Amino acid sequence: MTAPLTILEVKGLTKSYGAVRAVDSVDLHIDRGEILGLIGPNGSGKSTFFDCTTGLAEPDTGKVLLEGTEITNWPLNRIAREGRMLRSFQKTVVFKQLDVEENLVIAGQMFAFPSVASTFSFGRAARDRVAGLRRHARELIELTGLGHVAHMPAGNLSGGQQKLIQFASMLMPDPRLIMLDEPMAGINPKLIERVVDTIQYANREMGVSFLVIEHNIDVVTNLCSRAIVLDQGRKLCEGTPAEVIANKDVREAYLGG
Amino acid sequence: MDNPITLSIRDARAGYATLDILNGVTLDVPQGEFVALMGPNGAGKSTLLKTVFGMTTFKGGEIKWQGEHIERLATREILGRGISYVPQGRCNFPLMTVQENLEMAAYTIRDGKVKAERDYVLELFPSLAKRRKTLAGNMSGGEQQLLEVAMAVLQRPKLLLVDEPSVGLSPAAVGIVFDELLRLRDTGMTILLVEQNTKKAMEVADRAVILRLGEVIWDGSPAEITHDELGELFLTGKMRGERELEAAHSNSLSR
Amino acid sequence: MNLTEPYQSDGARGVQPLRLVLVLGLALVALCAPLVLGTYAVHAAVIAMIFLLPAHGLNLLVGYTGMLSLAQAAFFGLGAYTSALMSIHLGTSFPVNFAGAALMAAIVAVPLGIPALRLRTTSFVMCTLGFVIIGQAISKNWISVTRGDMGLSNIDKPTFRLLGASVEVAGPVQTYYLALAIGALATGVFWLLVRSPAGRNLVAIRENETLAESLGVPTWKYRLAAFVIAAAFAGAGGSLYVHYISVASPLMFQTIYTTTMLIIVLGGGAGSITGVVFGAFLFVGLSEGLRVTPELRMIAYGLCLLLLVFKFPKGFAPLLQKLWDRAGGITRKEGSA
Amino acid sequence: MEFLIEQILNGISTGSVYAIVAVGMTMIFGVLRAINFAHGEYYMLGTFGGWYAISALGVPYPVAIVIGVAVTAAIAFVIGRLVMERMIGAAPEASVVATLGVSLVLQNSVILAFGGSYKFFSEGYIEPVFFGDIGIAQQRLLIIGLCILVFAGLEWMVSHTRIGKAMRAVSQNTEACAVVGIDVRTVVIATFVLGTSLAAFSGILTAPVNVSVYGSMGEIITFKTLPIIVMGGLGNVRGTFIAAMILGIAESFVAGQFGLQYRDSVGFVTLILMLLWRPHGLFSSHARF
Amino acid sequence: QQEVIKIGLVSPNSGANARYGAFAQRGAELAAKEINDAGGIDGHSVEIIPADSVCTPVEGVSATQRLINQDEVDFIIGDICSSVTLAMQPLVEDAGIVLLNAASSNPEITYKAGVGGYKYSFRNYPTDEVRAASIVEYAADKGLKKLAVLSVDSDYGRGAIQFTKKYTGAAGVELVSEDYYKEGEVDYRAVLTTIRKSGADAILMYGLADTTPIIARQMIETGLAGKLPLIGNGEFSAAATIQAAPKAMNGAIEAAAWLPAYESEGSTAFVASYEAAYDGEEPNNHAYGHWETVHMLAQAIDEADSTDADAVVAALEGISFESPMGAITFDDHHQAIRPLLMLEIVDGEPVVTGSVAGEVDYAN
Ligand SMILES: Nc1ncnc2c1ncn2[C@@H]1O[C@H](COP(=O)(O)OP(=O)(O)OP(=O)(O)O)[C@@H](O)[C@H]1O
Ligand SMILES: Nc1ncnc2c1ncn2[C@@H]1O[C@H](COP(=O)(O)OP(=O)(O)OP(=O)(O)O)[C@@H](O)[C@H]1O
Ligand SMILES: [Mg+2]
Ligand SMILES: [Mg+2]
Repeated sequence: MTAPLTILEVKGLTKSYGAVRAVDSVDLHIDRGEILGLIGPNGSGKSTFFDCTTGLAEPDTGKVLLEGTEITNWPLNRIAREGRMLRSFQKTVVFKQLDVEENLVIAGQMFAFPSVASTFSFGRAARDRVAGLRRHARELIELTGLGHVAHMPAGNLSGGQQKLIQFASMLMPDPRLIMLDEPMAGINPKLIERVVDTIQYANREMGVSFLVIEHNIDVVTNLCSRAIVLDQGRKLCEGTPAEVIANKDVREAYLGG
Repeated sequence: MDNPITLSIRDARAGYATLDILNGVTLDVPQGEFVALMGPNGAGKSTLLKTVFGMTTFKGGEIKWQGEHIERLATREILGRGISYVPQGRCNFPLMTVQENLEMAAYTIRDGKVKAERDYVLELFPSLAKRRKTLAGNMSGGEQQLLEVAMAVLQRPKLLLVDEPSVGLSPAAVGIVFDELLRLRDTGMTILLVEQNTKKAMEVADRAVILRLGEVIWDGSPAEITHDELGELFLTGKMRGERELEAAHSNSLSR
Repeated sequence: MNLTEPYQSDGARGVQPLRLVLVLGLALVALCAPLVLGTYAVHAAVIAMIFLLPAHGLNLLVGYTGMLSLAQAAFFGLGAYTSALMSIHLGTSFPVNFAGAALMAAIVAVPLGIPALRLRTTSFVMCTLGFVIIGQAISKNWISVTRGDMGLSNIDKPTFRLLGASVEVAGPVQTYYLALAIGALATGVFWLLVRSPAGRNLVAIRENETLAESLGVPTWKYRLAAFVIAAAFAGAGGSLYVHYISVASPLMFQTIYTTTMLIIVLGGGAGSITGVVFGAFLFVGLSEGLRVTPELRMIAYGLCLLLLVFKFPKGFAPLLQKLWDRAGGITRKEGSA
Repeated sequence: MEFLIEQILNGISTGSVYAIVAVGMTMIFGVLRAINFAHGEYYMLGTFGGWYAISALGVPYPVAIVIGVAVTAAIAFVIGRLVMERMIGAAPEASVVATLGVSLVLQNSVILAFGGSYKFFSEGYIEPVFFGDIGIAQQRLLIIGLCILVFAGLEWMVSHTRIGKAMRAVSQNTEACAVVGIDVRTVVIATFVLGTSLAAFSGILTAPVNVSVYGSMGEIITFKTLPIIVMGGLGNVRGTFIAAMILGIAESFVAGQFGLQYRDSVGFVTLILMLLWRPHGLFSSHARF
Repeated sequence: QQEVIKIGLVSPNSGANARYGAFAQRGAELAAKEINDAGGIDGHSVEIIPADSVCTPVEGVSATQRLINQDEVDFIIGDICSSVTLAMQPLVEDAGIVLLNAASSNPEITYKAGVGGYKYSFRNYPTDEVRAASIVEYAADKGLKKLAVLSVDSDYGRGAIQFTKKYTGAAGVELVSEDYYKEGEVDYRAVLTTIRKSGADAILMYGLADTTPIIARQMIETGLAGKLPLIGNGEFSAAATIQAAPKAMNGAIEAAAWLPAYESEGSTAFVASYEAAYDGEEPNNHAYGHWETVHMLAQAIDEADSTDADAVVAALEGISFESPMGAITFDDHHQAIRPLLMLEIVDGEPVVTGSVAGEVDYAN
């Protein structure tokens, strides 16, 4: 049993908005191939934690290390591109006017092309790359069961369908780490099962690690190997889902008795 | 449940511009009933609520509220007849504080009770009370969700259309929201709830209606259907029994 | 839905006879126009093609990247002055001036773009409008170079020098073919540009910048690139303009130039190449056509704009798209799955 | 020193004019998310209304003010119903084209209707009062006073009245408005008429000191207003007031120190500098992504 | 069958300068009417065909192209804005059509015309050089040695000051400050305040007619009225202007090509018939200029006895036109040599103090 190599490490992350300490010196680490759950009551700082680790917001203090290299204050796009660490947003967002397939192709592009300059080329090579992306996109569209709407403007799809697009998009580049902000919110039970399967599939077959914010306890329990509970920006406790749920602080703060 | 029918939807067809989503939905809701609308994503649940609230292009059939045709009325008029709607996703005033948002909620109501009710919801949802002065747009997803439910409550509707109120809420908060909905039901409010959190919905609702591809495929008491069967319905639109029957049937034909 | 034009995997593959006819027909018309049209009409066509260049640039910003920029007129003017000064002081030939103008515009666009692109929506619009106003102030007050309000006058017609021989492109008809060549080239380049993966990234930025960021798109670099390319297009247009009109003066920074470009793009159909090309001819044609009533001209023009907004809120692009599809024998369903 | 005071005074008196025009535009932007490129035309309409009332009907100045504003309001109402109403939820680009169209129509209709000759506005209280060496027309003092009143009124309206709240609501989320029962159309029209009437009001107030009245006088005002509303934080009443004053004073100093020819760049240069320092404007609050 | 003589008129009908264009058009049309009522140019009636230039080169060129190729006019008059006129010159040259300008002041226009330049371009409008020179002289005589410049920010205003500088040295006059205002500027307090401090003796202004009253009133406000006179040009002497602020206008000195109040039967007759034709509207110098120019062109055509461009050019080059202001001839750069009135406003009335007819020396 060799020591598992940590992929993401966050040290003493703090972020406050005026009086509100949204995130309060949180330490956290994710091991390669792990699916880590992040739970906590509303307003406990989960999304803010995401924002600060992925470069959408600047942390007041604290360090973020991705496989040993410090990425604190890297811009969002660099973290995604160079770190292959992708995130979803709690408020579902898609490229509304583009059809589902295009949504995914875009998601893949920056990883298929080495540099910004190279994307301005329109030669055969470029076109082949894109064609490749398109094929990959089709696979993922089938995988997430969006086949019948593949060519509809994403904006016209239902809330749940848009969530699926968001999720599929993040699988386009083969990522190291995916951070999901409430992926199951508003998805119907049957689909939840499918998404869970997909996550586990990506985790097993593609070796993607996950950090998942989720309020659906059942999902957390059968998806995550480990869970961390935030409350009012602080880490409340940490352990296997079972342990965490058993914890009585968690019960009153989060599960509501 | 032998109350008079307040909301009666007959063969309603509606959609967006040129495309049809609801193709013939029929639904009768007695006064004071708590109906849970469920179904796969894209089934048309939100569309149905929007249609009742007059926010889609209506294409046929009829919708009666307390005996009056409302399918052609403007949203404001519908609101004026005591119907409130909590949309799916963000729907507040992001640059106003929580306090102001709650004030706006009661925009159409002018009487002394408004303030008391505001205080009530604030103590009902302490996490909102804490953020009274925060801009709604800056609050967490769940906090905003709570805010929107609170806003609907302040409108004192006779019929409450609420679209996935539990999204993004912590289990504790979900508990509070549903308890509140039940309390409102007990004050005689009719509630049409869209939920993906089927477990919870089945617990609280008097009646479950399942929508699929814009049609009602199942309508009955939650007691009559298990959670697994529900899942089946979402996927295939058919109950176990039917599937076997069909199989048998096709066999008999092939002979 | 024209905004997704370049990416709609359009059902029909291979060459469509009808389309082929359409394209060849248009090409033929373009080539033969001067033979049938009077000088005045040809002149109008030249003006249309001159404005087509900055319009393409603006389309890249508004239609593809989702940034409404009014600075195009400033770069247009800059290009014009650059080209004029080059031919006056260096006596260089048109191709050199043309390239010089585009280059100068591009270079100046960088330091202007860097601060401006920190802004979004309306602030950005105003900032770019500011560039025009400031451009005018400079051209008025930097007298030693621009001769202020006196302006730079009788600038040479476009001249080409190849091995000693020097050809001058004089008069509307000759200029027409020059403009046609340049316009066609520019349109081609633009087409390739928006079809390239970069083009797709620009659209992504237009659709949702933060989402694009989160998918690894360095949006800032792309927006700057778009701004600079657009400026280059405008500068080139300015060069062609100044060698045709033969005067460069602060009047070039008047709002009418900005609005003309805006209307060509928005009216033609932001995000659609065919739309903008169509728009260039349509709106220049319109404003010329309305000369039949000097007094009512601008009123009528204004009313046309209103009509446009209400009847074709997305410009003429969707209309053209339908036409094109029909020619290709496609009937596109309104999205539904 | 006295020179300084005088320039500041000049700045304030100019600023007041800008402020009244700008606040109208910023409110309209608030509810429509549309830049009203025709805003200056309503300033022009108001002036013409007043001028016509005086020169043709021979009414006294105060009455002319009322007539001018009323006429403009009427025209604005029609345009509101025919044009602006359709801009609700439309793309900003669409509203740019539409308002440009309106501007062309209004401006040139007036040119057509009133012909080319010079028109001078002869009424008003133009006699100067002197504080030591510093003189200023009574009219300007009147403008400054009224400007303060107008803003006090608007501040109160926006923060305390139903319509005021509704305006803010519309500017933030129209779907939510439908949900809470705010009639977006009515609010938009009301705001539009109010905003344009303010422009007209400002026009007639300044006419006596600006003397000349002609069809295209609105354009220059529009362009002065644009940087102000952005600096003031689009849709922000108080911000607009401060921005207008800043610009007014800045212009006076530039005109006084460097020369009048640089004056028109001042607005946009200040704007750009300010935006570099605070990309979201001086007074704008913006929600998290 | 008498075919009509078509005269194209390029002027701004829309946009910021529309009001000047309107004057020009009305003046020209009045002249045409007078000519036709008198039986036309030996039988041929004349027709004015207006075209809008919006005071923008590109629009002006389009307008001209249309006049030449669509309306097939025989002659063109225009434009008011110099940049437009400059852009029109090569066009008419190629088309071989005579262009008479009656309002643009940029010297380029005639520096490039006539000998070794554009064959078909003429200008019947005083150059600002003559104007500037005579004003400087006049000021010097009156002992106004320190002048504060406040001119319109256009080729006219700026050009005039450039020429002024050519002559200040000799006359011992100095320019203590220079300010240029944008067309449509309404607020001069700031700059007037500075001028008051600058210790100038007078304000040198080459400006627009309808801004003069604004400046005059604000001079009263800032306490300059009566202390510093306005000198230069800007329809100081128009009745409306003086009445707008008499206190400030008294003592103003102007060099004008024409003014409504000028006592000469031709001039008063013009004013009368103009006011009759356009319900009491007082004409301005653009109205007069274009009116006069049409008449001059008519005479040239008559003398040439044909509408052939070269013949008319010859006729114009040799013309001696008796205008209400005195005789007008063209120098070899096709620049009109014409009298310029010097006048001063004495208690609310313009008084003509003299008339100069300087010539441009093209040497420098
Ligand atoms: N831009 C901001 N300005 C002010 N307060 C903010 C801002 N962003 C976040 N907050 C506050 O920080 C706290 C944490 O917000 P966050 O979105 O991280 O909570 P969360 O754990 O994601 O909650 P939920 O589960 O409901 O999504 C919230 O109380 C919110 O009010
Ligand atoms: N604004 C719109 N324009 C066009 N089509 C739309 C629009 N909104 C929804 N649709 C279509 O209507 C169908 C039903 O949408 P609806 O939102 O009612 O589904 P839903 O049952 O609410 O799903 P979910 O549970 O995911 O919210 C979807 O498939 C979508 O394609
Ligand atoms: Mg969150
Ligand atoms: Mg829904």
